[in-house]
Amino acid sequence: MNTKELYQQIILDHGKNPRNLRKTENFNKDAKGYNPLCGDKVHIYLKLNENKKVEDISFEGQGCAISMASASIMTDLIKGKEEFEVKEIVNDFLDMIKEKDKLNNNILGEDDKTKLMCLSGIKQYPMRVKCATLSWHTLTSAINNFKEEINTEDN
Amino acid sequence: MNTKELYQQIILDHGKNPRNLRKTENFNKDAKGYNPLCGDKVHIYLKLNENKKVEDISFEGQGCAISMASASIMTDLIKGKEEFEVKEIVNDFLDMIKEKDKLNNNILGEDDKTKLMCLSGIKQYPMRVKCATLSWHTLTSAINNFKEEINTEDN
Amino acid sequence: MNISNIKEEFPIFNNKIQNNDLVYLDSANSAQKPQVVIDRVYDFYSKEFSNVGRSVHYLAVAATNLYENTRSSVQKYINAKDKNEIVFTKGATEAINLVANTFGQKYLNKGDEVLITELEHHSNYVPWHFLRKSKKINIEFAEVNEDGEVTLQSIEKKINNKTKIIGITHLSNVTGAILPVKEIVSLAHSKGIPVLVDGCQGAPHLKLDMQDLDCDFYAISGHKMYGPTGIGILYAKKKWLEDLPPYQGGGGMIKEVKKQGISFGDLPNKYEAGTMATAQVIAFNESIKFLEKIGIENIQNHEKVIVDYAVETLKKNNSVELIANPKNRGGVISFTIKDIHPHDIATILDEDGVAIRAGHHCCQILHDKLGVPATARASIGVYNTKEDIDKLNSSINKCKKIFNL
Amino acid sequence: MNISNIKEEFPIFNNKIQNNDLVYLDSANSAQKPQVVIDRVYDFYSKEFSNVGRSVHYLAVAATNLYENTRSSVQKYINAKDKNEIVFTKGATEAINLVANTFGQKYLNKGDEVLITELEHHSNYVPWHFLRKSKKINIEFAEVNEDGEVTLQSIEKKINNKTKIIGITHLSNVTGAILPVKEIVSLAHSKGIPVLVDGCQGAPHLKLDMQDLDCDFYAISGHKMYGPTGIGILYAKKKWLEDLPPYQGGGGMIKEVKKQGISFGDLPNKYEAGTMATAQVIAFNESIKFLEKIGIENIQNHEKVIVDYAVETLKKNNSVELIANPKNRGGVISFTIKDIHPHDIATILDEDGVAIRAGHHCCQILHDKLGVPATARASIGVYNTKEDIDKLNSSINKCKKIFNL
Ligand SMILES: Cc1ncc(COP(=O)(O)O)c(C=O)c1O
Ligand SMILES: Cc1ncc(COP(=O)(O)O)c(C=O)c1O
Repeated sequence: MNTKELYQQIILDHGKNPRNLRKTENFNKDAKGYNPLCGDKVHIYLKLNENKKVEDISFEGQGCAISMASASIMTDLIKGKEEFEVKEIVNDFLDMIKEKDKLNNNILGEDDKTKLMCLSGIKQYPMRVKCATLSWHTLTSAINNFKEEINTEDN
Repeated sequence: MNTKELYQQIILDHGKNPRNLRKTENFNKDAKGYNPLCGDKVHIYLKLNENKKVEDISFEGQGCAISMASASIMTDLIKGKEEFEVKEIVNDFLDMIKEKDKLNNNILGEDDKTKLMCLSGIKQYPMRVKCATLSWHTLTSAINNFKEEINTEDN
Repeated sequence: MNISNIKEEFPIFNNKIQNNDLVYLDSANSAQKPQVVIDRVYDFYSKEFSNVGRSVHYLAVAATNLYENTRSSVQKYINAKDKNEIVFTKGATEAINLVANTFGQKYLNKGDEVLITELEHHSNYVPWHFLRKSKKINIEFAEVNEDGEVTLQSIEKKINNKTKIIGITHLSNVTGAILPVKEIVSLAHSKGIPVLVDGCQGAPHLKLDMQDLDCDFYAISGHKMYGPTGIGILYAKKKWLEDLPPYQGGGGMIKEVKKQGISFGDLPNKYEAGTMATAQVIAFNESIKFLEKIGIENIQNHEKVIVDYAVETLKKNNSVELIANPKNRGGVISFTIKDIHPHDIATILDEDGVAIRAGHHCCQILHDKLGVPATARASIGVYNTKEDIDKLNSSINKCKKIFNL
Repeated sequence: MNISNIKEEFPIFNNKIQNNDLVYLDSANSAQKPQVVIDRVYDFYSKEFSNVGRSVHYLAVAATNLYENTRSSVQKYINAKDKNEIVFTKGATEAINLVANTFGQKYLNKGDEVLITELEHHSNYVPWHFLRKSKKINIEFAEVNEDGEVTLQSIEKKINNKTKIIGITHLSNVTGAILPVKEIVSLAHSKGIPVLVDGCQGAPHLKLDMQDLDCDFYAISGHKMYGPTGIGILYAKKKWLEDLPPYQGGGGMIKEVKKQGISFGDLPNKYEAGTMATAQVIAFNESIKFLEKIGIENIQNHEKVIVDYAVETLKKNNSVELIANPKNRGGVISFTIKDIHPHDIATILDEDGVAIRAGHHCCQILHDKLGVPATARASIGVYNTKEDIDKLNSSINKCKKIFNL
């Protein structure tokens, strides 16, 4: 693995032209994530319908190619999934980034899995793993309704 | 120089039975000295008469053999001297302990100088030099009326 | 690793000190360093040096991992529940200042009491003293008994409903007494009072189990644990580290910084402002590994043999007076000799290569109580032997001879 | 010592880092260590180790002398008036916290203003921030101009009769701007306001003369001056050190300790509580000697050549945007590349052994002003060469290629 392989075309593409980089109208779940080390920021917006299905998902934020691509690919895959499926996908992705060779969920199709596996190279760059996982952790917060707002006031 | 030579009989004698270890009645100058490192304490009392002659000098305190002997010998030599002579002797002693081979003042006789030179061995024990000089510095304070009391109150 | 020839692991003993073999009996002051620790510092600077946590280049990543590895090792060694309960400081003194300052800010108010003991080192008194002025609190002292111990009862007697925190030493650096910390913590907790333990002398010599002791704070000095100078450890329960305000401000401990305000980082960063003692923290891992390799039980057994032998030897030496007689004693023995001041003893012993400490050992309150301004202290490390004690004793005899006793 | 082959004095450059020669351009973060410094630490631990100032045995006396020798060397190096104006801390961050805390305690009250600049590192902002809460003071920020400088006028504009202290960096760790410290101090003093200078980036690269600068406080980071980690220096005028209250409490900094109260030691002990970073202080003397041996003029000339070459090279590289253009610049160059995030740049450069830093460099206020969350930063040390800059540039070109620019 070298950086040429890490920054493959799909990452650069999603990094430069992120999908779903906007704010969902009438979102009913959201959360903010922040990486103080590098300043990456993300704000995830979700609209779950009455059947707990993701009707829309979007994000706002700024960050490196890895973090933007990760948020972009994630939002693409999550759209239309049921809440319980979302949780499974998130866990599977985080496990994969942490230690597993591949994705094990039965929810995503092979194409989607291949897309996600593009991010697996980041494992070899430990200081950058957070770039890839930030939006995923933030999605979990949004789903669980942990609105951990960054407090810039005195404390 | 070894410790057997450092702790020669005269030091042990003055250390064990210090002369002038008492408090001068009607003293008109005094000062306290303290070495926080080892806990040595000394309080010097002086009685200068109208001609600025040392009518009496004494001390109270506790400390190691070196510091007790130094105070004892010092008080013995200082008694009866004029104030300006005292200052000269003190400076000469401190210079000797710091860097000189011998005492240069013309006030003390050879016998007294020999007695004082017993303390010169301390030069080779840098951490102990303060033991030998504490009472001398305190004498200077007393003469100059710097009543630097140790403040044990909050500050 | 065999403890009987452990001296070989410490290069300092390979050299003569003023033509003598070094008889180092000043480990309570600071311990000597094993070769593995010294080498680790050397190698880190020579081949791997980088600041931690701030850059993404290879050396920085590697250093950050090494740094965090030490945190994990310490966690394991002291059986803390969470890695983030380990805060690196510059020393135990800073660790205690951190607690006094932040706990004081948040929880101490006029009239409140801090309970410490007459055995405390100045490091576990002066930081609380600062709050006397700024917060108008009072400091109470649990009494030491004739044997140089502070008992559970002595603590209990001083607890009242104004007591807000208790600070106790684990092992006295003057009397050698090991305090019943677990019992004191349990008593204090039953009254809702947190306990800080000054573990400077405990950590190098006793088996540590934070979850069992259940104390709220435990301060450790790296250099007394055969580690580099410039590093200490504060163990604190997570709830406290989350609850208390930060101590020092600077890089690394913040979350977001705006002109109007600042939010602070999560653990462990919150309490580690600025560039830390990177090389020292990394090398300290070797100290921990070294202690683990020997085994704390072996260390305790060995040190007990030596200290018992020392007590027995010095008791037999007339004119030597031991200043305490604790039932549960660590490797610290303080003594006086009638008619020889401790500083004179230390100077004469030093001539034979016997390094002890003389003075008040940063425990003036205790010395006031004992009625002596200074004592001589021999303290034991993992490398000491019975021969060291014999040499101590014969040098003491030389003192007596010089002083015509 | 010839500066052109000074790399040889630094063992880190003898080893390949991931099969590459190391191109270390992260010295503003932390500098590499010369062999003499590394050896000094090793030898001290191996042959001479003891705690300082507390025992009277041979090793302790020797260590105390070595420790105090560093104080004298630092005094001479920075031309302080008095040896006791040098306080050893664990780092520059602690040095600034010490000043903010003690000055704040004594002199800051509700409504008072502390004036810092938009260039300040978090270490020179967060400690003052703490006083916003405890003392209800305000913090004002002197503005940075388009070239990344803070001018005398910009400071003057923010001074008013509520301004009680001014804190400025000597050399910005992001824009590289060298501030007109002497002029600022003179202006401030004319209004009776003391000045603290964050000298972290100034000390390793500029000629220091405290008596000429006339600042009240100057904070230095040992590890950025080719010294060990875990040591910093606070220079402060004697009148301040005598006047301000102590910072941390513990052994060594007291005069007399009673149950009712405590009196504090004289300088330099008052601000050095607990066991200090003995080995690091002692080894730091070698850093000073090393810098003296090369000569600060030679260092400044050499670094100027390298930084000018770097600016020129990067200016010619299109798509690279330098984020500042100070007239008086030290060896720090921050830049961005349109469409490549600094962290991606740093990762790709690292593959070639080129170590830079990416992020906000602990200067979020400045990055907010610049309107970018992060920048890439190359910073220069005494060992850098034009070849290092060429390698930086070619790695940047590789980034551009990977990102199809
Ligand atoms: C300008 C400036 N100030 C303060 C600091 C903090 O120094 P340290 O981390 O050594 O405490 C740094 C370095 O990170 C710096 O560059
Ligand atoms: C019981 C005790 N507490 C605190 C300290 C202070 O530790 P340090 O000097 O490492 O900060 C010491 C050592 O001097 C000690 O023996």
